[in-house]
Amino acid sequence: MGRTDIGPPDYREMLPDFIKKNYGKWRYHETIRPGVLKHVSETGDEVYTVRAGSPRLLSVDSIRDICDIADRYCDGHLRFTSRYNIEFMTDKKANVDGLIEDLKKIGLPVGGTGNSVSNIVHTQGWIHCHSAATDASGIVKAIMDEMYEYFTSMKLPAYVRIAVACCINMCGAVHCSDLAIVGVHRKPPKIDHEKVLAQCEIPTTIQSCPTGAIRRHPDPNIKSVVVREDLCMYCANCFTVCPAMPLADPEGDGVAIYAGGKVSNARKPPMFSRMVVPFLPNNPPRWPEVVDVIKKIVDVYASNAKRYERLGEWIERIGWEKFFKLTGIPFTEQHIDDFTHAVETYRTTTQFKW
Amino acid sequence: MGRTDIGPPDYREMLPDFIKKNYGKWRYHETIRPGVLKHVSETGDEVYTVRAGSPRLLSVDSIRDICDIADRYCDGHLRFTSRYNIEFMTDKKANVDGLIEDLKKIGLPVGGTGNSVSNIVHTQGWIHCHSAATDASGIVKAIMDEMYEYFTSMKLPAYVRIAVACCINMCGAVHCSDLAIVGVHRKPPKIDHEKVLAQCEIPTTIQSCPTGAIRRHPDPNIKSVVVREDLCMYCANCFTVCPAMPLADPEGDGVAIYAGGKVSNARKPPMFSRMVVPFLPNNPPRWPEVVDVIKKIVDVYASNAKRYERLGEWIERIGWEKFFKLTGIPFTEQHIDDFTHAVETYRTTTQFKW
Amino acid sequence: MSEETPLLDELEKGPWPSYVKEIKRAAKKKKAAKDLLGIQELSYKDKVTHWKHGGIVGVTGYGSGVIGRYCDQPEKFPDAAAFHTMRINHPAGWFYNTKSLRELCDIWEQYGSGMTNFHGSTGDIILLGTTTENLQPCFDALTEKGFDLGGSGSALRTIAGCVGPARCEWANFDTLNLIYDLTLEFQDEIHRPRWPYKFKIKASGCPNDCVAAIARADFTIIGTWRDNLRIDQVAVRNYVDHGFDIKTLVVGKCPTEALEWDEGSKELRLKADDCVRCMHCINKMPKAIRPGVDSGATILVGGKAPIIKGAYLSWVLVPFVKVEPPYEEVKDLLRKIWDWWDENGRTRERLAELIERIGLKNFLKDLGIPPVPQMVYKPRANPYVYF
Amino acid sequence: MSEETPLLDELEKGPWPSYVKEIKRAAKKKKAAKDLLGIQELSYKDKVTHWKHGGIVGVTGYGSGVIGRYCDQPEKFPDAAAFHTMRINHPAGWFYNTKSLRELCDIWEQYGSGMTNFHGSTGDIILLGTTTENLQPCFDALTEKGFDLGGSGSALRTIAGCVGPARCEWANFDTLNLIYDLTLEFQDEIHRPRWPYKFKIKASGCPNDCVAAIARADFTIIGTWRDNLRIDQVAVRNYVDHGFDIKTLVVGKCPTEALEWDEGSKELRLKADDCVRCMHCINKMPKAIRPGVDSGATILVGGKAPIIKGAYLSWVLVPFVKVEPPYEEVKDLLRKIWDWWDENGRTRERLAELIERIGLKNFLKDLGIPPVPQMVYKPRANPYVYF
Amino acid sequence: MAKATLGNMEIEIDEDGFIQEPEKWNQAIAEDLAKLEQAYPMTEEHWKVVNYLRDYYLKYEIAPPIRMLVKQTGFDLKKIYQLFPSGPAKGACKIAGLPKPTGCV
Amino acid sequence: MAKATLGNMEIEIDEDGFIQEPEKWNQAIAEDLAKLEQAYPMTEEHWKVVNYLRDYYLKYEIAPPIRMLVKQTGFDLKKIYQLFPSGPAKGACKIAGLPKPTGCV
Ligand code: SRM
Ligand code: SRM
Ligand code: SRM
Ligand code: SRM
Ligand code: SF4
Ligand code: SF4
Ligand code: SF4
Ligand code: SF4
Ligand code: SF4
Ligand code: SF4
Ligand code: SF4
Ligand code: SF4
Repeated sequence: MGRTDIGPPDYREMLPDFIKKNYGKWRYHETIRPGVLKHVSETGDEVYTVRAGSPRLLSVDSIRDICDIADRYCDGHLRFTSRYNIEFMTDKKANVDGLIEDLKKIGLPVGGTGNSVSNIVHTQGWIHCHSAATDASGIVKAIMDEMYEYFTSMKLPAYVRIAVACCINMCGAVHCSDLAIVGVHRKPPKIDHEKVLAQCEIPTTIQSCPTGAIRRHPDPNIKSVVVREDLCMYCANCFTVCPAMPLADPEGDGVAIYAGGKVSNARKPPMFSRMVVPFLPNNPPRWPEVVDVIKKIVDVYASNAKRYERLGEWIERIGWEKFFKLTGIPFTEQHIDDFTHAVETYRTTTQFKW
Repeated sequence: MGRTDIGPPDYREMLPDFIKKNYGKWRYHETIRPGVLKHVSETGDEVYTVRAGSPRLLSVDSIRDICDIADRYCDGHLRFTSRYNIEFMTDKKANVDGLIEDLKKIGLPVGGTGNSVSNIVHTQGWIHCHSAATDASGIVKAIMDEMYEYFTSMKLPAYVRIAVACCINMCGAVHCSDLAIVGVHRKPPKIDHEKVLAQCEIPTTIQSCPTGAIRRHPDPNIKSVVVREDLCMYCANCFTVCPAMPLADPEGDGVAIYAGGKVSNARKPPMFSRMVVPFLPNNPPRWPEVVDVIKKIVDVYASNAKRYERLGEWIERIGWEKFFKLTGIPFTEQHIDDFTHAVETYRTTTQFKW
Repeated sequence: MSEETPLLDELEKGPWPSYVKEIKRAAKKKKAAKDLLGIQELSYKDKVTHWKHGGIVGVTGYGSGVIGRYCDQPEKFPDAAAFHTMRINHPAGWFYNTKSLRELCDIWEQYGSGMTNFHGSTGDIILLGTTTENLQPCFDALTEKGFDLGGSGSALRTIAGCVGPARCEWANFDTLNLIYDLTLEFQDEIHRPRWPYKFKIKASGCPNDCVAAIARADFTIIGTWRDNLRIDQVAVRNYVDHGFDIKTLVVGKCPTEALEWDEGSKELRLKADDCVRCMHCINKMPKAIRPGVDSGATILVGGKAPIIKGAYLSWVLVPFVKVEPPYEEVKDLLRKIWDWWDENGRTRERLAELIERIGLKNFLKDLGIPPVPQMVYKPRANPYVYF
Repeated sequence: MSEETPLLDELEKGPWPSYVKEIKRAAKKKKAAKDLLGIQELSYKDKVTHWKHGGIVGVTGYGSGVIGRYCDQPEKFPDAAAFHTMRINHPAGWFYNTKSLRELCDIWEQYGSGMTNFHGSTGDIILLGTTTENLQPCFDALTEKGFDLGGSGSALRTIAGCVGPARCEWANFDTLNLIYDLTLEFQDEIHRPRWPYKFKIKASGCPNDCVAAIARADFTIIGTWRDNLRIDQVAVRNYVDHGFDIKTLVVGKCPTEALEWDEGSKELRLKADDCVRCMHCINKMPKAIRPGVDSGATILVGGKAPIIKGAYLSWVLVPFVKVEPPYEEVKDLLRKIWDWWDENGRTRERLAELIERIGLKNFLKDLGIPPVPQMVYKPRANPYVYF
Repeated sequence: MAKATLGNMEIEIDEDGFIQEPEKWNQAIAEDLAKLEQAYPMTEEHWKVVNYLRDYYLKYEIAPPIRMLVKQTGFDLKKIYQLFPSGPAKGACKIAGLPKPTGCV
Repeated sequence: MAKATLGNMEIEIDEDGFIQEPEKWNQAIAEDLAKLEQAYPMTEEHWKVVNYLRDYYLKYEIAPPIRMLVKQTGFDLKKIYQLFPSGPAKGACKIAGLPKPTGCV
């Protein structure tokens, strides 16, 4: 048995010298071209960062390739960003072009800075999760292929942050993204009564349901539960605690799209993303319907929003009725909230657009 | 037995001829001095309206006095406003001064137009209601004596609408007023177990409680209810359906003050009023503590808000933290919401003022 | 009882008209008013109400219109021991001729305390304080003179509307005619309680909402228009030439940045698509800007005070409806809503609370109204969706 | 099994780097990766996941750090029949030297599938897919090289922070040092689940919140300052002279109208009282405007995803706190919160949900934190008040 | 509390004449109350309403909603007001010996 | 579903070795499970934990919160990990024959 509780490596061992030296002394930065940042220190030092896109799912061999590049240009250091991008830092401006060249060779695009579509925060999907109502990596790839130009440029009005979560547990924190794709079920759990007792805590299972749809089995001899299907909104929270209640279903499952969230406190406070499309079918490998909607929204936003106006800020300014009009996305009964704080979304004013 | 279901008198019989003639044809209006409106018709006709304050509680003799004035100047017609003011209309400009003069004689002030404090919408209080936690008419009188100058002038940044409700049933619709005074209890109901069965429906009583504080009496022989006092927030809703559960208490009762509501759709959508003072004692006949707070808020608002900015719009712009600072009113735990949608009031941003 | 009212006397002072003076004036003629004064003084002393809970009295054939009230000190105040109020349905717009008003006064001097509320906060004339015996004869006398009772209890309440076309240039429909028509149509619903709880209707001719309908009515009718507001550029220039700071006070305050002031051409430009008809620019420049001409109303539902689930403001149900006699569209919608509410509502559950409980979506479905984004500020944020 | 993956092959096309290529690359060396490819292709065909629920495996002495996973087609995919992931606590700021990274790769090539996530969305290095038997030896090899497991289950989760002072001029405290220090201090809480549910901590050096802490952490630390932001007027003028539309793009976008551009003196004026430190002006003019120097952080609590009661954003608990080693104030607060939550919380009840259930007021009272208006956007509207 | 003689019994009533000793209610009391509410003599139809109210109350401890009363008796509201001119609450409930309807008035 | 021989019985287990036939659980099975979880030989202290878990589960149908376990057994978490190196969930609950803890991992 090895050591325990040693914690992660000390970050100080991971910093290149030119970072250590200027740690906490940065004066300002510039984005000298898409994907390339220049940070200037009080000491006069300059550091150039080249940001490269990553599929997040990396084989160890690809990591070794990346290490090779870092060894070549970056004194053997690199970092990842909070959105899975890889940052190569150097204090030599001359290195920048070579870096970009070499990244290109191993297939990694440079960009994701400023008013771009950066990498998509996402989750496991069919690659690893039992809970997934859709895949994550596939949707990400399909979208980013289309958003490539927005990743490698900075021509959008503001940041556009996309996230994908493969179920409504929302590991991707899609609930505050400019654009969010989330896997959803549309069928109630199928209960395997044989297995409930061995695999599930019945009280926990009952308590897990946000709408109170789960009851004990009416037959006291059957130690199991039943679901009132009219109350079930397929959240799969019961499945999380009770493996004997799976929901996955090829026809029932698919994705919903949410829009207009943000996290930063810049200008407007953080906002939740809100439903724009209640359901699109799973259509692997490229989810064309999903990609279309995302493209559509980004394009309409790009040509209508004011400079420095995030998607959600733009929608708030023009009103959701206008958003639906401009994008041509139909408004349906599912858009209308009916959960706990629903009433706070009702329009309590005569102010609206036609 | 007389006729039934005849409905109210036909309004057409109540309109003076110069109104009938220009009905629906008005072109524009001006406020020629505080309390005096001039409406101009497409026909070229002009109508002058003199608005007078009223205590709402009127004796028939006073109504007769008012009728005398209307007979004298207004072809025997008059109207009341949605805030209990009395409007005397005439198509003769020359009548205006006499009207004002005569109103003065019977003690009615002229004003309440435009950016003023108009009459206070209020309720019965100790004059007639079993539910009252405070009096209404007395508070109104005490406040309006202080606001007199704001009633007879138009020097405020915008409308300031005050309302008083003698209990949280809020018959005065105080929940959307610029300033609202509302009677509150602070002690749980005292149950008269003898009377519950004869006077109350037990299931209705239990269901009436917003916090589920009411249960059946644990002793099945006692057909009554008990209250979990830690869950009771003294709303008196149980008392409304069950007379055997009174809450009124000289020490417990008093008033709370709310601010920043509005009803019109002008500029900002309608807004609820929000708590500024959780409790002030009943201090009849003049409720000096209440009057002080109201005066204080109106004065601070008057000297800080921008033109055409309602109290709530001003507070929203400067932030509640600044409102409390400027007015010197202490912020307490009661200000923090803990009812159903409480979480929507939590400040989910780092944006705030010190 | 003591005739002294030292506490109340304090309220005879000060510039605002004194309600105490009013009671004293009535007390000269009516014993009930005198006892009222005594009861009020006692409350000021004790700091509690001296009225007992409830009271269920009325006139023959009606289930509503009278609020029963008894004093808890009948021995001390025998003339106000029973002190019921009668709610009289006001004429639309609260217009009166003095003849009618005087008739009302005479009747109330005969049968009641001589004290009134002009008006109650729903809009009724409140005749304050009479005995059980006097109710029926008073009612008979009132109907003789053309007055009828308003609503109370779990009934349709007296309907109120703003002054509208009678004296306001902004009325987008005839508020007075509409509420009069509805009042006559729904006499039975006003006088004979039948629903889970009270139901209120209010109508304002424009979004200024001068009867606070959005805050106080289960069914709120607010005038609006579908075309563009009308700008008279000459009149605009006249305002500006007289020193009106149009940029700060109008353009800068438009909630949707729908206005632009062109300093060069001295023109006020409207981005018509962006106007949400908030009225602000119209309010501040009534001679220059007017509502459009394709007028009608937005119908909103759900407004109410805090009991039980909290206060609600009405929200948009029908973005636009023409409001013209015989108002069938409005009446049909009302009847559909009442049926649905009566069928699904629990006792003392107002419309808004029922809709919240059952879901706006289901309400719309049951009523056959298609969902539109105008009904909400924003779509749902949570993923808890029924399919 | 068939080796063909026609569906996945489609995802090798297009400009964005392909995760399919990555799996194929790993599959060349590792059978488990090859089976992963097969399972994924099958899911693309069947449109459902082929992973079974749960799995509870781990290493000796820990209750967390490994996510157990089994395929529902073990016969077809024997090499990925057990396919657990190990969550490795990343170094603060996600900085690496290539030596460490290569060591990690070597270990994972030996014991696992050769596939990774750099990183998981909480911030861990995710080593994707190994067998139950390999867990312990892999763990031992990892600790040998200085890596340890992160959190999972009802434990403290791996703590993450933004790049902060390492490469950002706006860091108001040392995010890297703070999270490293907290991580070491709370190793036991990370590795041995003990609470009602998971607990997350994230730290961003300024309100731009580059780790999305406010949305994803029960305990959110966001840098801020108490004095005024610093304006270099010369640098401001430089922006303007280069055609930067300061009025529209900065002054006009300040949420509180705290900035004024004086066209005459070419100065940018700050109404310091009104600045809510939103960062916008700083963001857009980094050479001219900087945060203040009296720096520290705002602590917010409650952020989380939708399960069960809905998603929450963190809200202000402590408007300002100095954040300096040994960070006792932060640690004390954390411990107090954990005790309170552990004492009062139900199973699977996150902090926000518990506070909502019991009331923010009571939470503050129990923690001894005085209420301040900064905690709320606005005071209550309802009159349902406990005294 | 006032007393009245109803059905040959001394019985407590409130100001509005609602009986305060529900356990004493019987048909004779009901008939006497009906006299005061212009609902006398009580026909089969009167009794149908009163019995329905009473049974419902004994079962559920609350008065039925008007909707139910109408549905279950088959009488529309107009008819009920004909039978009980002071209405279902003040008239019929009082005669049926129920607690005085409260709440929203 | 796999089978294992535990306490001299054929018993169904899942991949993680949790028994799938809870009604069959007995002390012998527990001891055999303890061997797999490095908790063997089982001392009185082991049994204290296992019995507490089992009793709690039989009473409430759920596993107790860690807080309760610590309070009721008097062992701190460190001690529990000493007794059950694979932890309370994977180790002690498995030995006590409870359903596999789920949810948040
Ligand atoms: C590297 C990274 C931090 C890290 O520790 O990894 C980072 C780095 C910087 N961020 Fe960030 N942000 C990073 C994630 C974020 C996130 C989190 C996220 O995207 O999930 C946010 C919140 C996004 C949101 O609101 O939804 C974020 C909101 C900002 C903002 C505010 C943008 C806005 O107007 O709302 C700024 C300021 C700006 O750029 O104007 C900012 C600015 C910056 C600056 C300029 C800070 C500085 O002076 O160095 C850095 C370069 C920005 C750029 O990309 O052009 N950073 N930044 C993250 C890069 C992610 C990526 O690979 O794309
Ligand atoms: C691996 C990861 C997704 C990823 O691909 O990056 C992940 C994967 C899982 N998450 Fe998560 N969560 C991951 C970050 C998150 C985040 C983001 C974060 O931490 O910043 C969230 C949103 C923030 C939050 O915690 O609220 C998140 C919210 C959830 C939830 C919903 C919790 C809630 O209170 O709403 C669940 C459901 C649960 O706990 O039962 C969940 C449950 C799960 C489970 C364990 C599935 C389950 O139902 O038991 C997933 C295991 C997948 C697998 O087999 O690999 N995961 N999960 C992330 C952890 C990697 C890492 O350690 O770095
Ligand atoms: C007479 C009356 C209608 C009635 O049927 O009785 C009325 C009449 C007018 N209102 Fe009103 N309003 C009347 C109650 C209201 C109310 C309701 C209330 O106060 O409870 C409101 C909503 C108040 C709120 O938002 O809380 C109301 C919000 C307005 C507004 C919008 C004000 C704003 O900026 O928010 C205007 C427009 C304006 O004055 O700029 C307006 C404008 C007007 C105009 C100018 C309309 C016109 O063109 O004739 C009338 C004279 C206004 C004045 O007093 O200067 N009226 N007005 C009511 C007089 C009440 C009183 O005695 O004081
Ligand atoms: C007389 C009046 C107050 C006044 O002095 O003006 C009044 C008086 C009473 N109201 Fe009211 N309400 C009066 C207008 C209102 C309004 C305003 C309105 O209608 O525009 C409201 C707020 C709007 C609404 O309905 O939501 C109002 C909301 C209530 C409520 C709370 C209802 C709710 O759903 O939240 C109650 C409590 C109840 O119904 O049990 C209530 C109950 C009462 C009762 C019957 C007391 C009770 O608990 O049974 C009061 C009888 C007082 C008395 O003895 O005279 N009254 N009540 C108003 C009716 C006069 C009229 O007909 O013109
Ligand atoms: S979002 Fe759902 S499906 Fe995706 S990794 Fe998280 S828990 Fe699994
Ligand atoms: S899926 Fe969600 S709503 Fe449906 S039964 Fe399970 S927990 Fe309840
Ligand atoms: S607000 Fe309360 S006390 Fe006042 S009249 Fe209405 S119900 Fe009675
Ligand atoms: S006063 Fe309100 S909270 Fe208290 S018991 Fe009565 S109904 Fe419940
Ligand atoms: S609501 Fe509009 S139409 Fe009616 S009186 Fe007020 S301003 Fe005029
Ligand atoms: S009515 Fe309101 S929204 Fe429309 S242009 Fe005028 S100010 Fe703007
Ligand atoms: S959160 Fe602030 S301090 Fe941290 S990296 Fe982002 S901009 Fe810099
Ligand atoms: S930081 Fe934000 S609030 Fe402060 S002055 Fe700059 S833009 Fe305005």
